[in-house]
Amino acid sequence: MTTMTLAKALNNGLRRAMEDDEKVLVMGEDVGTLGGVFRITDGLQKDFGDDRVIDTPLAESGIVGTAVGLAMRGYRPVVEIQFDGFVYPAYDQIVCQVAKLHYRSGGRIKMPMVIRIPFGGGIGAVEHHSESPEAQFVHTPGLKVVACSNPADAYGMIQQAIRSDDPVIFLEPKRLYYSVKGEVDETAVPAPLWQSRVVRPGTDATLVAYGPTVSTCLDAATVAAEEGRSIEVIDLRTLSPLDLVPVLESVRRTGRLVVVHEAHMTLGMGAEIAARVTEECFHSLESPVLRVGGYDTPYPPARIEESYLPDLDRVLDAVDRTFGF
Amino acid sequence: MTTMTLAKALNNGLRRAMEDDEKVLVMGEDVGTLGGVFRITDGLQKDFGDDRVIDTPLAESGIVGTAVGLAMRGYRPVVEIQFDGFVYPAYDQIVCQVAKLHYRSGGRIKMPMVIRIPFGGGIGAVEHHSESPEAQFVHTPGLKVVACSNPADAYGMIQQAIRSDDPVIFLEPKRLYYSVKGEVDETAVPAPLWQSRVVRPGTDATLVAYGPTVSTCLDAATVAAEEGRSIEVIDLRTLSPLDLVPVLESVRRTGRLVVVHEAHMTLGMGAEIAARVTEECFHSLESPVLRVGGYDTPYPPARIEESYLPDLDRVLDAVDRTFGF
Amino acid sequence: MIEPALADPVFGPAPEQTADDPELVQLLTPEGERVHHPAFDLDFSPDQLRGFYRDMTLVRRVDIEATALQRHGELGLWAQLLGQEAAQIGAGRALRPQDFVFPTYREHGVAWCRGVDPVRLLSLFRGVDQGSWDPAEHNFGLYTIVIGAQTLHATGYAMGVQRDGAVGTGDPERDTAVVAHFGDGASSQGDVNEAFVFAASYNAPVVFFCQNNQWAISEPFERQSRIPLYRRAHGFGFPGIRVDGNDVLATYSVMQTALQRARDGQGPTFVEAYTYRMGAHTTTDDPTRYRLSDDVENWKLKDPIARVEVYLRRNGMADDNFVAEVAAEADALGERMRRECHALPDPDPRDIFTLVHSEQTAELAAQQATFDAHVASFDGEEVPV
Amino acid sequence: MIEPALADPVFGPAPEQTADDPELVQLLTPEGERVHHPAFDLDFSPDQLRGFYRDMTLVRRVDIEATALQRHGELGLWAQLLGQEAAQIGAGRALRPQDFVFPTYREHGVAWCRGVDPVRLLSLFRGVDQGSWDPAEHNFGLYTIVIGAQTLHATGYAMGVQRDGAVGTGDPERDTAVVAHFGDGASSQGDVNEAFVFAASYNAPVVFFCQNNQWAISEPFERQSRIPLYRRAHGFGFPGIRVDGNDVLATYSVMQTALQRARDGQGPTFVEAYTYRMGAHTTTDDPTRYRLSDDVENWKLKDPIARVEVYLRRNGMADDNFVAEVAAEADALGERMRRECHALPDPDPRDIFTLVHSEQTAELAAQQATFDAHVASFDGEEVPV
Ligand SMILES: Cc1ncc(C[n+]2csc(CCOP(=O)(O)OP(=O)(O)O)c2C)c(N)n1
Ligand SMILES: Cc1ncc(C[n+]2csc(CCOP(=O)(O)OP(=O)(O)O)c2C)c(N)n1
Ligand SMILES: [Mg+2]
Ligand SMILES: [Mg+2]
Repeated sequence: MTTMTLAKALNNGLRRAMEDDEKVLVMGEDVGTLGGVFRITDGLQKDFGDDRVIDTPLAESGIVGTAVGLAMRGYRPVVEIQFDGFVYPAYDQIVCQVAKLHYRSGGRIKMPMVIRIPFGGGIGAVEHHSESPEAQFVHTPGLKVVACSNPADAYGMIQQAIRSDDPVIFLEPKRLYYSVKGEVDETAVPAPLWQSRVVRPGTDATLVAYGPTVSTCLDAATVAAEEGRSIEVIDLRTLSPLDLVPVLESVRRTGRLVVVHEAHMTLGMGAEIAARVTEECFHSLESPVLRVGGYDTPYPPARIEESYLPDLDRVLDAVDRTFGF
Repeated sequence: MTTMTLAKALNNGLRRAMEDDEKVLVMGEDVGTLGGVFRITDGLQKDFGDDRVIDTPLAESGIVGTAVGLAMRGYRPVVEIQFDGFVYPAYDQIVCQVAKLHYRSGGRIKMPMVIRIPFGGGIGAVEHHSESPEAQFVHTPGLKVVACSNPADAYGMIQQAIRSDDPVIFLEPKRLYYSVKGEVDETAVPAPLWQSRVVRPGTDATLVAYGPTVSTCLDAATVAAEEGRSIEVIDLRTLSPLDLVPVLESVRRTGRLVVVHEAHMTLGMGAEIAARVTEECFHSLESPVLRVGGYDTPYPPARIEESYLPDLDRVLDAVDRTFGF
Repeated sequence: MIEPALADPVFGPAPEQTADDPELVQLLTPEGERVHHPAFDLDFSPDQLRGFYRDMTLVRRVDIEATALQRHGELGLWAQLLGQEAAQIGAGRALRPQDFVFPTYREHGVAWCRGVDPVRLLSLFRGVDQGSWDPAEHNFGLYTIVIGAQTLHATGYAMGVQRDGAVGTGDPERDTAVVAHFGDGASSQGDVNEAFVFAASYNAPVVFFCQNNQWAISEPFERQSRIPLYRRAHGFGFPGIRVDGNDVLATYSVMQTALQRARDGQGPTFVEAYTYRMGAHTTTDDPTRYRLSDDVENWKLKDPIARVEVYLRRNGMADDNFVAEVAAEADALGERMRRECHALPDPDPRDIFTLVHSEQTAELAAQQATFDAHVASFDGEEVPV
Repeated sequence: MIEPALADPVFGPAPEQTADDPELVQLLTPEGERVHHPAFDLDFSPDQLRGFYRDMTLVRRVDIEATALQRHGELGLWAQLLGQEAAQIGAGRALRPQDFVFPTYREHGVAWCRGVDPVRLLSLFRGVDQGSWDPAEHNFGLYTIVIGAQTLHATGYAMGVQRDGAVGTGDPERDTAVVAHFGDGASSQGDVNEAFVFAASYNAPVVFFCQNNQWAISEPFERQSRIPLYRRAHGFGFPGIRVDGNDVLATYSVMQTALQRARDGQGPTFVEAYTYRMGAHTTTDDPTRYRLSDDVENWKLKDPIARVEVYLRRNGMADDNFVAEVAAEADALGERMRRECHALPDPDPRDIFTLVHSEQTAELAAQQATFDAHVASFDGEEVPV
């Protein structure tokens, strides 16, 4: 058991995956000598060589498109997109090729590719560096989408994603890379990748989050507990396939649900969760499912990003409102 | 009042817009001599010249990206994307540039661009020719998204979209281009662009649709009427901004709502509508909002697309289910 | 609009002036005359030449038959190869078994060379599937409809070949080349140019084979480039060359050299096969709206098959018998295509729920269950509502 | 990995061998010696030369000051121009008022030439806004962070200029050129290459000005191209040329010619300004991780400002007084930047709800109302929960 940052956990997880399977490649802009702008691939090129840790030309479609070809040749490429806002030039390759090749080929072509995306805001960055593009990938059949929220999960999930024979969009809450430390047991068997998890049990209302908003929700639960409300918090972990089993179970008990994410409200994950939970738990709900998300505006300049991002107060506010129905 | 196809209504609308404002340009692949693969721009190059009706190189990002520059120079480009599945190479320009330039510039840069996309399935086409990408644009702040469902609307809406100072994704139900005829009064004042519309009043349940599924829902309402159920049908017309005023009003009366679209179910428009309507009409709902959509699979080969697409039976089935709660 | 001034008195070196370039490699003239080329000559055996004739004749028949099947409503669409037989057979026959090919949607001749049954192509264009051959079995990728996307796949695959140590070993069974097919229109796509960047940067063993058939649907080649396309490669730092794409000998010879260059570890090459799309873009297209029949008539004189037949006959390598034999083979093939096309079973709609991922997810299992229940509800005249 | 074989015995014409090209246009050597060039020579007046010196000195101060402000926590980030002053001032001063410029995020020197107050740049990098100058007022677009996107905007804008009849009229107040700025890394993006395609296809009046500063963050230029970058243009059918980007005279002269070519209706030109990024990529970058200090030291000898100072002094066009005056002006500018940066007001968070569209939608009005209510709930110590 070692205490490490989320960044270090990902770095160790990648290293482990590369040791376990020589077909695993890492590729992207600045992932080699520099170790990535967030240093997630630090030291990997030194140890595995530049045939396996590949600095690419500056072209995201090229990166993902060549990764498709490498996967067809039997490799398992792990692609780094430098920032969330720069995944869009690769969007066509992801949506029309990566996502569809298994289906198109009647299952003959496997696409074991991981696309790592540092996502979310709160780091005081300039435009295009704080986006939350997950909904668009969740809407795309053929992709799997996961988000880690803590070092232990990060370490296990990155390895599991790399072992998956299907393409996985792997979302990393960049705000937490170095701000969060946690214990990682590198010998433990990780929980199954495609499962959500109750991270704090409770009885009065349910909060659902993933990635960077999990800790916000845990904080909210702590504050709520002080005034006597017991809040259950669920970390989704997998957004596609979406595992709602623990959520439905929870809502049947609590009758109240708030979904929290940084992505824009309209057609963010909260919309899908609200629709499904309402359909499945119609008679258990004491209140409509409420959503706390980024507003339906472009991500704002850094000096006001805290007004834009869901925070403790907005989450507690929403919890309050679920008791008002 | 003239009877014409949807295709002709669009063609006439474009022509009219070009006559009214010499800054309006049409651009895209094959829009010139050929008049577009669907002939929506038929005859325009002949009459307005190749400075205003521009055959472009085969590059969607290039088309939208140069249209941004043309808009900055004071033009009003109307871009044709040949098929829904080919909008993705332009995705970065649409999401990061077209959508954000107004906000980024503090409102100094206007982006009066229309991006026309023939969308949806049912024409027996090969892969990438039957997609419904609307949710991804609705999730993107800064874009407006509309869908026409009949010739009269098409004629008015395309002109209104072109007059809008904001970028509009203009979705055209390609399946209906030549299969539907309707009366178009070219002298009438069209309804406001940003409003949904009740296209068939009813009292027992509400169906919400847009584009190609409006006629499916109208058919369903007719069949349901035969067995004594009065179904209200609403044509959304505008998906972003989403006008739910008539929907909420309707659901408060009927207590039952089914949303129908061809786009994939997960995070399709139905999710957002379900979430909002449930929040707004929690106590009026007799049943959870139900969704009928494309399955969460890639669009299938033509020989089985009818199994994939929402049809009369699946809509009626969902209506039935809303009465079962 | 002002005309481009390509040659500039100040900015040198100026690119050449015209989009038409007489400097294309040719070994057999439209009149069937064998000409020689300093760099790309080869000795072709009579069997090889007869083979080219046979291949081209048969794939032309595949094309004609498929076009007819589409007209009869048996196919949803067909993308015709008419006129491009030499480019495709030349490129296809220059391959070694271990080479891997990434096609567009029009490479029926290359598919033929890779042993993909034409009926599999019909099944795709009929709407039964999206490509039912096994790419790994034929070393022939699936047809790609999004223009240019496959050029990056080819480049990545070639990067994999490098990592497998399958270039430059000198072992002819091992050294592997990859071919990226694309069209003149595709050359404008960002993806294609990024493929050039990656291929050059990693010196990947890939040959970019562009069939410049002069048209991208209704747009003439000049809309995409004002200089000959093969020169695009020079700007990325690798060789480019234009070959007479209606000359199967020249195409074969140039491709053989380019492929060997890749296998030897000398990196990418751009080969522009200068040809003409004699048919419509696809069966839904009407080329009379945008091009002159004169143009088509002129290109008829450059027919890729006729010139080989003339050459074979003139040199005593083929006679009426041989030609009749091949025609009979074509008839049989056509007949089989018709028969097997009609017999193609519709796919099971439930495949859509099982083939999305390598394992079915719970959500898709649930959607499939709903679907099954819905279908079952129609059984035994039990019609809902 | 096998080394690229660029020259090929069979495939001609082969592109040249190296990524380093001595054939770059230069008018002033690093030692401050005035050299002559057959095509790009110009007579510079003493005022013009002193102006270059002043511009470069002041924008270097802008850069230093902004870097310091970032270090003191006043800016979130700063992208340094250090070492690229000549390229930017040369390109910026060659513009006519009606020309329009599309910058990247590093064009502080060009912004200076367009009359954009440096404080506006600070405000962007502080996180107050995303660009608060009016592009139409300065004919200078907003900074663009997504690599390469602006090259297409520039090309489209140039197509608009053509449609306005503002090329080739011979009227110097009317004929308009457009500049697309980008970096060596950006040259690999699909968008940039599509911009080349469109510009060539329509012969648009755009100059592609690439500052090849040898690095794209940690990646050396060789990862992007194995031949000199200006040759990329030749593959698209328009002229490309490499200029010493640390030589303000040469850059000015080449750009003036290229811009005039555009204004005259002769179409696009690619100008590669060969320079070096002396600083980090941005203030968050640590270049010691990936490059040798030797390299940086070598480029110090080619400093763009020092050579102009030497030349001015040696030819009696400047003395200590002049240099001191400019230094004092720089001090004053620096002082003003610090003062005004501290005073920059934070934006009103409610702007996010009003600036999305040209008119606020009902949905955003509703979100704003919720926001206002939420903010109001904190007023008067009224803390929720
Ligand atoms: C990204 C994309 N945009 C548009 C299309 C529609 N489309 C299909 S074929 C074609 C023309 C292709 O021309 P070319 O590359 O010359 O190939 P050819 O058809 O002549 O073989 C177009 C525009 C597409 N398939 N993909
Ligand atoms: C599409 C996109 N991908 C990645 C990035 C991250 N990024 C910012 S600057 C940069 C390097 C740019 O290099 P170059 O074009 O040479 O310009 P320079 O910074 O040297 O001026 C990268 C990779 C980005 N901004 N946009
Ligand atoms: Mg073509
Ligand atoms: Mg650079």
